[in-house]
Amino acid sequence: MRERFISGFDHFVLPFMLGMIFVLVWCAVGLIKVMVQIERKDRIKVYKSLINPKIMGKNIRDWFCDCLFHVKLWKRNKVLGYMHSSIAFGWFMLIVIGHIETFLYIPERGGLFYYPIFFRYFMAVESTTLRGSLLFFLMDFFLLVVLSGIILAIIKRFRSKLMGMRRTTKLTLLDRIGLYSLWAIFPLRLIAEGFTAGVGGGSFLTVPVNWVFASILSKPENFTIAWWAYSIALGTFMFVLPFTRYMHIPAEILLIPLKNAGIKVRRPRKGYALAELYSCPSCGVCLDACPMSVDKAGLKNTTVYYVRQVKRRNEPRALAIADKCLMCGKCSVLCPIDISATDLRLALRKRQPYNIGHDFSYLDKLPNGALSSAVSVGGEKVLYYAGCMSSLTPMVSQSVQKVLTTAGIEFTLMDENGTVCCGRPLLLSGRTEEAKALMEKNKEIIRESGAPILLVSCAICYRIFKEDYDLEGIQVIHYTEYFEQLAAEGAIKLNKQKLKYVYHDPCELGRGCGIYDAPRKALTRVGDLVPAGKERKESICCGGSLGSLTLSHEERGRITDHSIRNLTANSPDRIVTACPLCMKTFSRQSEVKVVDFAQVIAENIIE
Amino acid sequence: MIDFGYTLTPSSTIEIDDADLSLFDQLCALEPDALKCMSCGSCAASCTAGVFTDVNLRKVLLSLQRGCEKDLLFQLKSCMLCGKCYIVCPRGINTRHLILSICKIYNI
Amino acid sequence: MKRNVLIIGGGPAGIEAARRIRDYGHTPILIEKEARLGGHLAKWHKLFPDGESTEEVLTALTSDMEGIKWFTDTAIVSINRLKHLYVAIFSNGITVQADAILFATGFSLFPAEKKEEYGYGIYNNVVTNADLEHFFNTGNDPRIKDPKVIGFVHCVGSRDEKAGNRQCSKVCCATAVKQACEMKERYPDASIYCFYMDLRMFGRKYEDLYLNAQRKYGIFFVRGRVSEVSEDIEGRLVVKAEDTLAGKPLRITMDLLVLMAGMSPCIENPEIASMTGIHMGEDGFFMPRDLMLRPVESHSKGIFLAGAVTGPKTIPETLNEARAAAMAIDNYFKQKAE
Amino acid sequence: MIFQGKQKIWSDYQKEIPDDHWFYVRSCIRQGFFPGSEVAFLDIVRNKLDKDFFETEHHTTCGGIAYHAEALPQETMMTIIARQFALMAEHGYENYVCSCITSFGLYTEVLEDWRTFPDLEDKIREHLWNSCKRELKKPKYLAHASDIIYKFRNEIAARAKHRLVNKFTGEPLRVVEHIGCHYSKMFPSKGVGGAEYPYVLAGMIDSWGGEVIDYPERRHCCGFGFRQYLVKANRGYSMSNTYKKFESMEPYKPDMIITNCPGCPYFMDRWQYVIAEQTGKTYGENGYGIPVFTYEEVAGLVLGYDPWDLGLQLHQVAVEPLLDKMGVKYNKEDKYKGKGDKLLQMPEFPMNIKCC
Repeated sequence: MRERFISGFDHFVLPFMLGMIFVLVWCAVGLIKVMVQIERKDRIKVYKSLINPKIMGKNIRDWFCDCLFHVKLWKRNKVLGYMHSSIAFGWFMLIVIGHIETFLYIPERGGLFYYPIFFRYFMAVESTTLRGSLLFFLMDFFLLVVLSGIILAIIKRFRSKLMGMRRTTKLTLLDRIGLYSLWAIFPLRLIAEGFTAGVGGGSFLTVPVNWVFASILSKPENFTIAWWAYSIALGTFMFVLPFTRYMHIPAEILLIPLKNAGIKVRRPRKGYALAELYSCPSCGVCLDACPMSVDKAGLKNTTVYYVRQVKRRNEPRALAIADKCLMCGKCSVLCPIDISATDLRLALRKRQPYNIGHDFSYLDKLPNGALSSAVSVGGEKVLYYAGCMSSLTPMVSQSVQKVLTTAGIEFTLMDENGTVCCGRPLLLSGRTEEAKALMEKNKEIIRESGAPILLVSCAICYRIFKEDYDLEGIQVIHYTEYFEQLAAEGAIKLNKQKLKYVYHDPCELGRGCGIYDAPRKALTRVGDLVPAGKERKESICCGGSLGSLTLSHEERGRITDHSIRNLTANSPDRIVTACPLCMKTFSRQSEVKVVDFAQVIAENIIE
Repeated sequence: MIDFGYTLTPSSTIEIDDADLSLFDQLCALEPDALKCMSCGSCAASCTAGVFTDVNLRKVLLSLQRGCEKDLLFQLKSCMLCGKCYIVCPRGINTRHLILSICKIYNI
Repeated sequence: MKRNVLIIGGGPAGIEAARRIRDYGHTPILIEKEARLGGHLAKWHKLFPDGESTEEVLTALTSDMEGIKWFTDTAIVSINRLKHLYVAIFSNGITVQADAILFATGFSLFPAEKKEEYGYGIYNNVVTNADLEHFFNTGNDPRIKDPKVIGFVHCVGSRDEKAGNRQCSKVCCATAVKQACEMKERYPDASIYCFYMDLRMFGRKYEDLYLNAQRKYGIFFVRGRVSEVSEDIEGRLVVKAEDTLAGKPLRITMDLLVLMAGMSPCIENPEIASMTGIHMGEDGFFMPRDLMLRPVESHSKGIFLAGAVTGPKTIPETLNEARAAAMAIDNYFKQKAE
Repeated sequence: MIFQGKQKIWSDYQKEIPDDHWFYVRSCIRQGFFPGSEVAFLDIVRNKLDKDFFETEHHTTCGGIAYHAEALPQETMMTIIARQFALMAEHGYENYVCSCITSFGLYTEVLEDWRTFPDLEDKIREHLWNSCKRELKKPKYLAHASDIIYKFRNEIAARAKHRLVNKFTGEPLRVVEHIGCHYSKMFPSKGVGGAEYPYVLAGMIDSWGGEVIDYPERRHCCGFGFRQYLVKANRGYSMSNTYKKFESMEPYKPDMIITNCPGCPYFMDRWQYVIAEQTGKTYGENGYGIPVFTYEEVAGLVLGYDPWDLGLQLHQVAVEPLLDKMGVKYNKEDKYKGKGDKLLQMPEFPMNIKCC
């Protein structure tokens, strides 16, 4: 193995080199920007995480699993997973092996970026060795892998359904340039290496190509146009990269350690948010995930477009999308890179100015015991917070009380004569301070009661009690878990009937708090549980979510219909939900009877 | 000026001629549902904060429509944004966004 | 045996009944006191809730008048009963023997000038619903000059014991909302206010009309009856009402005020009642034999009633009553023959 | 404005007013407020028009103020009125005319009540007999004194020394007519011209050469409102109503206001002063107010009575600018001279409203 040219240089490398330098500079600036914008205490957290072997190990694992192997996509759809990982991992291996070759054969050229990339052009084979053949074989093998991925990608562009995606994103012009240059890179590499395979060597893929060229041209290795084309394709790709979705390739490398360090979105487009925004590959998984996509117009309100509008600094449009979102969190759960879609939107909502503030001082003026006799509960009693919705769905709180009474549990209703809202609706509207005022009031009532257990029957309330109330020493429990626990302990006995139930996972309870099993276990005690079309973390929002600020009644209605269709896929007799808002929303439109979880338990309890 | 022990009492009349509805127009552009209210009163009747205060969304919206925003806007300060009014509204008015939009556009 | 049926009133009820009676094989004789058939409908422009053209409705109604004898510009001079027959003398000198008579004499539009406080006939820019329909038809009314603020007063002479009409005229709310939308289409920059006591949008699609008026046309609704109207120095109308939902008086200066004159009993009803023995309710409308079960028969044998003569009705209701009356007359003849 | 429309309404509300032989009752408060008015009325009808107007010192208040202030029960008020009617009948009259609008409204109301509830009339008849041993006899015709002047407006015009015409410009004077609420608002058919467009004062203005102003708040109450004025704490409310009227008539630049009620001219006159002192606002020309007259005063001026004999010096708002416009001669020095040329005390001049 020797160098073909003493200079070790050819002009065709320039497009690649310029592109490469451009990208590196861009990424370096981006990295600095993100790190500067991250809050100080977060930044320290990041630095500490980098020396924490446990987190570092996770980082490495994630880099491989997420960036190269796309494990999540594999789980979703094998073809989709293969397509992504073949390109990512194959390309990665081409670069790695290219470097190995360079270091093995021309270590002095190791500092040149372009050398490993165009290795075959600059080298001439003098003798065949096993090691060389193996490397050549590997190079051709991974090129084949990548090419197979590219072919799948081309197919996906036209027939996305084959890969389990009903919809794909609409590409911008630059995205298209990026896409086509990406598609072009590897076939061009094959052709370029084919031209030089006679001199520079090759394996099972490039050598046969070389035979074809050799049969046409006398000295195909001197045909540099193919190398120019290859380099230009690379250069083009790199030049457009920062402005396309392919920016996710470098961005995700940064995102993984930040995420693993426990950093959260604080501002709509700065710091960690910036890393997330650029990590979005515009893959469009969120399109199918989003309940709003039941309307064609709703597609424009999905996370991928939100990210795009924020990146474009189209504030009005971004805000419109942010306000529309139901905050159901399904896109985040399915997102291959876990973009915190709801947090990003919430960060924008939080920045909206309001001229009329809130004033909850009237709550402080209430006389003691005005809301309920919960002032001094104490002992082993349960404090039950029914929530503001309870007056619209009285069946829920009545059923809960019936179950508690039957189980012989002493309890007190916290909001008997009026509810102080849990604060979640305000929080979801971005009005954090106002939410805190309500939370403080509730905390005061809860703490004063002295009860060790706070029982909550509303999924929305439950989430905020769990996540944002700092109620140390008090067990906050959702009635689904509590009743299942009572049933498992034998504190309540349940009748089993021949009724088919389907359980709807409320967004706040399922994706929000991870409670999927307790209600299901309890329901199997009273009847047959049939699965919904999509359930658990893929459950579809009922459409009534407080998260959305601007969805119209009609738009919500269509989402509700869609969600009901999903729930009734296996013709259940009852739709069971564990959130009063879902129940209210469904029962407006459902032909199948909609009941609350507590109601089902109360109906089947043996007194 | 002489103190007679009494003065002119301000008129309670809603003077539509003097009403500046430009803010209301802005509100309708932001939340068109503002025009849909038929004053049934369900929102006020089910209001969580209404248990404790006089807050009455129907009246607030009406006062805005009549250009008397100064009268009742303060009531919205006690709103907890719980959304029960949306659930009960027979016209499906997006009350929460309506309230947020009012808070954005109007000033007290 | 062919029988003569005298139909008095050439409005929608009379026309439709005449056609049906002809279809049953009898001889309808239709008389109309005005120069053209169609009654109030002929003076209207469009109908709620869908804005159907009255011209089209009338054309369809009068498309097939074969076998119907009809006289316009003709009134009844006298009606006398001769055993099983009625002898009627018309103002044009014709005498007719009829086996049955159908009164489809409809209603009289409430004279808006009777509500003096609204200043119809006194202030320049006060018109009635009928004037507005005339304006829609002809595009010509000197009182309507690019109005910037327009008011609609519901219940003018309806639900008003002092105006002599306790009943609701049923159609004015929907008409007002329809007209308000039409005015908004003509004058998109105008602010339009409807003053109502109760908004009675009772029929199918009427609520949609109301919703559209609010959401699409931005028409404002004020719950409260206009108390008085006066003119300011520029000749604009100062309108006062109570906004009962706000619990406050309200004042607004307007360029045009439309009074929704209601349906009064036909002014000739007392005369007809004394001529024929038809019972008249205390409200002035004719009483059918039974409001529920026999709504198109009068207490006098052989005399039938259809349409607004027995109370305010919409066009479809009137047409249905006309059909029912035709059937009742046919049955009456059949029973007589037995 | 379509004048024919109004004329049609006026023709719908005509009232039968007999020519002669009236039993006249005075008002309680007018004699204090505008002492010249009733005297002038009697002088005009008796001496200028040669009519028989009888009055007796035995008549009392109608009880209206106490009744409207809820201090007097209805039956008591009715018995008082029954006694007035009995007095009329005892003196051989059947036409009853009163000077006060409150009384007129009350008489109308009582007669209507008795018509609707004959039992009530019988009961009052009994009360009257038990208390005074008098026999109730209802009047055949009931009129307000302004109806009488309205009836003879053209006779007065024929003898006019001065007309309601600006002698400097030759233009008709712009006159606001204000009708007492109780004249026809309760029973439109009992007033000349009805309730919405009453003609009783407008007819006088027309006949005497003035121009009637129809301003938006024409129908509005002067603000007297018994309880509103009688309780000091409510007086601001009373004044606010007057204020509303003046604000509404201001653009028309009225030269004068004519009224036919005891309270209205008093309050519209005096509140102008209070409003001026509180807000600095005046409504007449050159910092003066708009003079407010009773119809008797105007009739007197038209017939050439001396303004000070009519009691115009008791007005708060200076009448002199109007007298000048009408061409009424007056002696400035005599303004505050009482009986026998005794100089009465001169009032203090207010700060914000110009006076003479």
